[in-house]
Amino acid sequence: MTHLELDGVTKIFGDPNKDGVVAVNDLDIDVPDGDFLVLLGPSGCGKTTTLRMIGGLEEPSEGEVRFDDTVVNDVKARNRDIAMVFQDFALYPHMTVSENLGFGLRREDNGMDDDDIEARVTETAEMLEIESLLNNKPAQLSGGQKQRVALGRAIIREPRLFLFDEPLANLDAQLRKTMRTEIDELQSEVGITSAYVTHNQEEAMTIADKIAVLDAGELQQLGTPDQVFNEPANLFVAQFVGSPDMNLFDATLTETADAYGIEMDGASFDLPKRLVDAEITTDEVLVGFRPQDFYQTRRRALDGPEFDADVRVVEPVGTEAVVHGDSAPGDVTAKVGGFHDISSGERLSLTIAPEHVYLFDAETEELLKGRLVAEHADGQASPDEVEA
Amino acid sequence: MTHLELDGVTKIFGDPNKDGVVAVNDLDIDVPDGDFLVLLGPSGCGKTTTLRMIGGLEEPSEGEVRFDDTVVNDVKARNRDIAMVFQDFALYPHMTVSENLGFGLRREDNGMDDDDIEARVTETAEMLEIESLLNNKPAQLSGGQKQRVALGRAIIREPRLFLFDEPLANLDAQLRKTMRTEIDELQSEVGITSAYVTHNQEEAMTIADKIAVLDAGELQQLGTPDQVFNEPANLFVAQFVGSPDMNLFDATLTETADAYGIEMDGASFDLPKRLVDAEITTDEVLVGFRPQDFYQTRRRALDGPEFDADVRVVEPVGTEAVVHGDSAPGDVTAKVGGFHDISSGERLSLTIAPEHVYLFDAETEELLKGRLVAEHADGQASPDEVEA
Amino acid sequence: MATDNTDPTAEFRRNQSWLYDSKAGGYVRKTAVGLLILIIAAFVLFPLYWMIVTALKSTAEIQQIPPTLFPEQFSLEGFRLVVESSLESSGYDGFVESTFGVEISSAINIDILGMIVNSLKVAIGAGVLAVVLGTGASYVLSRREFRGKTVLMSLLLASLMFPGTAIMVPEWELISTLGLFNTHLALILIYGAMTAPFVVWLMKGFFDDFPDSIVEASRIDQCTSFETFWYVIVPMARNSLIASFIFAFLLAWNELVFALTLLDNQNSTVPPGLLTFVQGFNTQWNVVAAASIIVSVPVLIGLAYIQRYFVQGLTGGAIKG
Amino acid sequence: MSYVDQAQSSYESATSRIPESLRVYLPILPVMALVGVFILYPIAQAIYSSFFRKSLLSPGEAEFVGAANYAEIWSNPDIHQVLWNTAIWVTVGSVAAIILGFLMGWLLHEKLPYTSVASAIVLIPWVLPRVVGASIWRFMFNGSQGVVNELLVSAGLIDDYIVMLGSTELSLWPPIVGMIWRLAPLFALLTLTSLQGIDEHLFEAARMDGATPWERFRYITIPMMRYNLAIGFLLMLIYNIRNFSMVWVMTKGGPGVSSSTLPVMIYRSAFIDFEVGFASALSVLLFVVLLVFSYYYIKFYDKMRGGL
Amino acid sequence: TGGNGSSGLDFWLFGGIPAEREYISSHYQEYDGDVSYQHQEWGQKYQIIASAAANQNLPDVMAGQCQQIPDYVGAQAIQPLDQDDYQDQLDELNSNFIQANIDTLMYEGLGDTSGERQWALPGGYADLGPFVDIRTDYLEQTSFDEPPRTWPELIQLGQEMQEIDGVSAAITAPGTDFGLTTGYFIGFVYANGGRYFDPETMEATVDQPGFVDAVRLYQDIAEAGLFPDSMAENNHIAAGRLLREGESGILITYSHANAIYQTTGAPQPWLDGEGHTVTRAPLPQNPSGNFEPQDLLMQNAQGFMMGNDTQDAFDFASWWNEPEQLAPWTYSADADVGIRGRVPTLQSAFEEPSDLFRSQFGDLITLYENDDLFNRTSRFPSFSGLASIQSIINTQVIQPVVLGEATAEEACANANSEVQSVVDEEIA
Ligand SMILES: Nc1ncnc2c1ncn2[C@@H]1O[C@H](COP(=O)(O)OP(=O)(O)OP(=O)(O)O)[C@@H](O)[C@H]1O
Ligand SMILES: Nc1ncnc2c1ncn2[C@@H]1O[C@H](COP(=O)(O)OP(=O)(O)OP(=O)(O)O)[C@@H](O)[C@H]1O
Ligand SMILES: O=P(O)(O)OC[C@H](O)CO
Ligand SMILES: [Mg+2]
Ligand SMILES: [Mg+2]
Repeated sequence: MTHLELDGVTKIFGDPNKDGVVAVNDLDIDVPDGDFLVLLGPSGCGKTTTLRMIGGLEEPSEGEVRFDDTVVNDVKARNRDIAMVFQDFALYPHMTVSENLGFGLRREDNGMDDDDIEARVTETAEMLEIESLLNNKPAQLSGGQKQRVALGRAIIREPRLFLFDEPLANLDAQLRKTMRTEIDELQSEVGITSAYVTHNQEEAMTIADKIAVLDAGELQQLGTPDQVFNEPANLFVAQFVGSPDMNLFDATLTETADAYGIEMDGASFDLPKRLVDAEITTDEVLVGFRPQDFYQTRRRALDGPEFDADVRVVEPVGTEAVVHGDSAPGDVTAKVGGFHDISSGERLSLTIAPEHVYLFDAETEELLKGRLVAEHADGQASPDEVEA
Repeated sequence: MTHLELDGVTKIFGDPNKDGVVAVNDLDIDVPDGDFLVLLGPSGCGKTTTLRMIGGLEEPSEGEVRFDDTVVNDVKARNRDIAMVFQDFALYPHMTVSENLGFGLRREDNGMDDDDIEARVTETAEMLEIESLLNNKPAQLSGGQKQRVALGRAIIREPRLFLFDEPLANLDAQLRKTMRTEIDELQSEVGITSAYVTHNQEEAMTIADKIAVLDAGELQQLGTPDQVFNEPANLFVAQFVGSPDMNLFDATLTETADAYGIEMDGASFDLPKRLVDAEITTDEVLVGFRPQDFYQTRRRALDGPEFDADVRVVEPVGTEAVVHGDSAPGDVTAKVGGFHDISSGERLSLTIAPEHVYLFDAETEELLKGRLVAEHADGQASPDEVEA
Repeated sequence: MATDNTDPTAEFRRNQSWLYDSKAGGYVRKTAVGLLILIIAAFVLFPLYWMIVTALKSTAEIQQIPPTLFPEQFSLEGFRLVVESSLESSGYDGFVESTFGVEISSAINIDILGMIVNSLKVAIGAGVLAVVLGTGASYVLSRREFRGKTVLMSLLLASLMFPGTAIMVPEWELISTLGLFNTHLALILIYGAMTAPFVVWLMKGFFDDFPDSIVEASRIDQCTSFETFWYVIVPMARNSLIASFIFAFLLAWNELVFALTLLDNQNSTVPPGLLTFVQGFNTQWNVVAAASIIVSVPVLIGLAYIQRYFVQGLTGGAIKG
Repeated sequence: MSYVDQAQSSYESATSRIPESLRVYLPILPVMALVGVFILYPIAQAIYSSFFRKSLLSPGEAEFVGAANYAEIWSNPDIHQVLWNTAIWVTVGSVAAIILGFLMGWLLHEKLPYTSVASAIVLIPWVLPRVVGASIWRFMFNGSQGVVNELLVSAGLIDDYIVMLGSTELSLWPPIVGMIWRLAPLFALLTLTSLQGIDEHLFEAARMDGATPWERFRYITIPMMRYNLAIGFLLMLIYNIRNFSMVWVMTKGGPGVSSSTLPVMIYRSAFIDFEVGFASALSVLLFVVLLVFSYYYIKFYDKMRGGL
Repeated sequence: TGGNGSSGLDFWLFGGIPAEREYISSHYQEYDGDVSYQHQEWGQKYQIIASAAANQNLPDVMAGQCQQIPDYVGAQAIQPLDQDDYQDQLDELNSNFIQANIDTLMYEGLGDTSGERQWALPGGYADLGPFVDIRTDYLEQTSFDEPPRTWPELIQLGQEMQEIDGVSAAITAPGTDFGLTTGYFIGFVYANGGRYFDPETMEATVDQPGFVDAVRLYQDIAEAGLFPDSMAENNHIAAGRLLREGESGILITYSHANAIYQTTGAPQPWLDGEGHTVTRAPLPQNPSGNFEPQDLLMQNAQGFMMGNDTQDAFDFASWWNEPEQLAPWTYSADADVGIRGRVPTLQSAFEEPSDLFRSQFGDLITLYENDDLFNRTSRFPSFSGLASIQSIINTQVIQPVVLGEATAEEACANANSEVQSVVDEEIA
């Protein structure tokens, strides 16, 4: 129900003129009504600070925070009608779980009487699977239990805006999924605009309408999960999003009529111009391959680069495995799905579809070409043949 | 350098006779010298409590903690020579990052002078990528930065035992991986026995020599990552380990000469007896399929169950997707690796190799048959053809 | 590995300190702590012992040279006098005489029960006043910056240090102008004013350490400053509030000079009341001691009771979120 | 909808007409009013009186004398001794009470069972009316019949009774001892409060880091208590500076002025010499010193706090 | 409650020994009228009265030490009694009392008044000083068979007693900074023809021989080692206890010595005068002062003063001054309520002395009978600023001298200027 905008928001801790820390720098973010924004970025990049400024806990050094076009810089936190999950929980140590949960509700003039509130608390506690702990004090809870209380304290309300600061970091996969689903449903049901910090990419990809990738306080990209994955604005985003890490190799680029010729150490290939939108002016580029995008050449010719890799390490992950190897262009990492029979010492011939290749300007690190998803349908080999 | 044993260790909070909480119940764990034990289990299952008893911060209500066959129940925490990362960091708020890191070192009689310590602190800080924060106080750090300091405070030392309580929960994937690698290398280089709590399964699988799965204070299984994944001791472990969740269906079992006949709603198949080790006495069973193990029937016949699923939801996760669908046996979840072209509303025909089928006693929930890994080589279809 | 066969845990002596980890060190430590406790206990308790012994001696024995460390002859005369004078002054002497046939006549008509009640009234009133006003102010002084803060705090602090005797005369005039002479309200206000700055400082120390994140959580939970203060901070501040109250209470409980000159005998509090025992020709130390013991007991019981909450601490001590 | 309209509490609506910048003063107002009327106003009166020659027993006949009372302070033959005594009293008394009180608080927190009862007992010196406490000490220190002397003699520590209260050299010390006895419990309570406020996890972390109890004390306890210690230190100073009854009851400031402190001198001037003007001048001087001291102490405190 | 408000009379009593307080607190009810009684602390009387005056809360009648009358008048706390309305009753009332006692209540030119006025009714008892109290058991062991009568004899007796087993200091006196320390001492000064100041010239006379030589008496006693080391911390009670416990043989005091012993729990025979002799202190052989030597000083310690000038107040005060109410201070057997150590102010007590009176103050009665008692008796020094001067003498003369830190000359010379400035400020 709220259209959230950050306009040129900057936060400097300490004295701006003298070793002040610029935690957030000139941030512009626009979150339409009911959208779910995920803030993503390395530790210390300013995610928490951004949330705190939205919440009114920190005053921006510069810029404006707007709710529905109203500048709220001067509105007190408690009048912003926001619910927030704090990264460090900030539970009230003197209150039981049930009191912690009910506390915010009681502050609202929502016409709820004690019974209503108690019912709501019980309901929330059940959802969070902490109903047996309602009478415990926070000091008697495990880490994950505390976090769930912190989460509950926010979602028990129906605020104008939800702010979640890594609300699931301390939960196991099962719970994490359940909780994520709950949050997702809750948010989309009631349509409450939300900003969500997580360092878990799967979570980000699943839950986000929009992802904002931050680095060192600056916005790198704001886009849908697909955009961020397939068309990262720059090298940083490309590297940060997606796991295992993207393979990156130096290459030189030469232009021909139809295509760009790309030459890496020990491999080269042509990139048809129709796959590239950008005007390419440089000849020093970085080529990126997602580990998931590799195919084995013995199975398919894709017109992409081909090179051999000597398997160094195989990391099994459940039914999948991540393979690290040495190749002519450099170290290479490939993810092999399904059941694999690769062991270290083996030599793999790898290839990749030109559509899946990322290209970055080596100097500016801006994206030149992203990963094309739609392409594979038009005449390319069906990519559901993923190989190990 | 330490062989760690927990023998019948129990911890009860509060009055044992009157609503005391049994946080850990009769736990037996044996961690050989230099091994890396990961404690896995749902939130509140007693992981932290177990670590704290090993560390000497909590006295077991019953049972013995042994280091190298010596009972250490009465040895003070500070004499156990243990380094621990606390789940809630427990940084010294009045000390700078550098003082926090150096504090433990100064307490040892390790012959290090101030310069040595400073050098070590700087080195550790670099490893943790917090070298620019050395003069900050904890209050000025972001969540992830705090956690790294907490981690650094432990790994800066060379103790007899490392205890890590979710040391990476607040870090982004990149850092998490880097840190995990650092911990792994450090631990294997120096061979320090470690106990590590995480809720991240990938982490657990990658880093563990042994995994102990706990539930409600009780040990469910102690085994290698493979064992835990492929031969979960019971339904709980099977469900808890692996993501997305295992598909589970009720089935009735009938015995024939060579095989067990298994009948689910809308599907049935034979399970050759040679694949089953256990003596099966029940006819009510639960059948489990890992979402990663599904194949599409149009591509391969595997002698396993076959059924159709109507795709309800497709959750893209980077280059992969998790597909939820309705099928005759019930709701089904499948993970499709690589590049997929499935959209909701579509109908999929799914199958799975009998080797990969899990079988549980419906009543006791004990494992009857696990997922066989070696089998696929002997004549089965090569499973590197994983399909979506 | 273990060199000492008798102690299997000897190998854990790597990082050892003689004082904390050796048996000898343990004895030394225990002895030192024991001695410390003994010395401190002697220092704190001996005067109290002396008071009790004095209360149990006869007037003549109190005067003996050298003093007897233990009463040669127990005498409850002191207590008897106090009780009698109490009965007499509260008008029960006739009743006791007719009921028990005990004749009561006492030189000193001090209504000790009345004094205790008056003192409690004044001390609790002043304590509550100081704690309520002082806590609110200290919260703002701790968490907000504003013009004149340092000056305000300096004034509060300096007023705290100003000797009471130095302002006694203007204080009399003030109380008289306000028409509060011989009212307990006057003392409550004066003591409240004397102790509120004290509470401000004490509570400020607490608030200065108070975790911001809890306050922030409450702001997000839509608390007004007051609600944050009342529902979140005050309960967490319990220990410090109790301590502040005890301080303020005891200062008021103990104050002599204003009580002596602003109240007449009927309204008298404990200190001036006891002073009537401690004068020129009338200092019967056994009576004074007995009276002191009698008046202290209710306060001590009260203190022990409050301290129970105090000592219970806050869910295991941590104020941190 | 305006956010500011929402959830206005009665407190806020009642105060909303007051500009934001002034609203911060509201919670301070009651205290300032109380202190202003009952302490600062009389202090102002005292400042006014300090410019008059005025007898306590004939308050009507005040005579303006300008700074004469202040001039008299400097020519007063006793002032040096009194200032010196005050300095000793305040430093020695405070430091000793702090050390002792700290130990007491620490023992209560860590070593003694039944803390609530034990700490109530420890507070007795504070519960006893001051006159009584001081009288007990006077009694015990008496040079010809005091039990302190008797104990020392029977312990073989001294041969003859030592006259302390009646000796020019020693008379300052017994009241200091009495004062330490009375003040230490206060500091003990403060110590206990702040010890209980420290997050237990920090000690656990330190135990893991191999810190001995002493090191935990030195590196965790003390730094974590520093605000409370700073305030406790201040309170000890305050109580010692203000104290009058301990000296008065035990020695009346004598023999000579050997145990007189400033409050004693002020009392003497006002209630024995009846020189209200002079007493006021002394008080004002003390007040100014205290005000300056307070100002810098607060600065120091804030600086320390800025360090976190 | 104080003077305003209640319809009845407010009556405050300052100080008194337990027996007196007991008597007064029960006897005032015999008065036919509505009286509310409060006992007030003796040591804090300045504060109490000053604050009552400041608060317009004075009682109608207060009974207490009359030495402070000039101060009370200054504070406008009391009213003269010899006003027209009461004048005729006054003469009759006064006639029951010893004249010397009445004289202690008469002051000239106090406050706004002119001429000599009477400021209190005498009440039951007076204090005389200086006195010595001597243990008879010790006296018997010396060459003396009666109390010393001159200063040299005093020292001589002291020296002889000092030899007795158990005596740690033969002569004891209070030495704290408390009114009684100088109170006891000033009698020696007056006996030697000394004064604090010369009322004619308003010059301080502390450095004159009359004063200095009296101080030298204390100096001589101290130098002879006859005073206890702890003298400077002993008040009158502690000093009395040394005698009572046999540590000393001679106590320099007032006539109220037996009242002291009541406080120390001495047995009844001792209180009745057995085992010790309370008698007028020795006199100098040749008074060296310029003023008229006075053998004894007198003060009224229980004068009835009027805080409010009303007929009711006067009536109540005069009721108390009826011989009937004052009987316990005469030691008459039938009125004995246990009061000891008080010199009666009623003439009748001296005219027909009771046995008990005799046993307490045998000497005095002899003197009285010889018509010698009140001949050379004057009022204790009494003027505003007295407390201040007493404090100067205590702390700057007596204490240094008995501690051996100054000679009599030095101490007196030092103190003189300060006394002078008090005289200048308070009296002139
Ligand atoms: N001090 C305590 N008093 C009472 N119960 C406690 C206390 N500490 C922990 N518990 C309970 O013991 C159980 C185990 O707690 P523990 O902290 O070991 O869980 P955990 O496995 O570490 O969980 P998480 O992953 O959420 O951190 C929990 O149910 C918790 O509520
Ligand atoms: N009070 C402060 N004073 C100084 N620097 C601060 C303060 N708070 C945060 N910072 C710095 O600002 C930067 C951004 O911090 P922030 O907490 O927003 O990071 P984050 O993105 O939430 O990181 P994390 O994922 O680790 O929680 C960090 O480098 C941090 O060190
Ligand atoms: O003299 P004290 O120590 O009893 O206390 C003095 C009071 O604080 C003065 O108001
Ligand atoms: Mg953060
Ligand atoms: Mg935990």
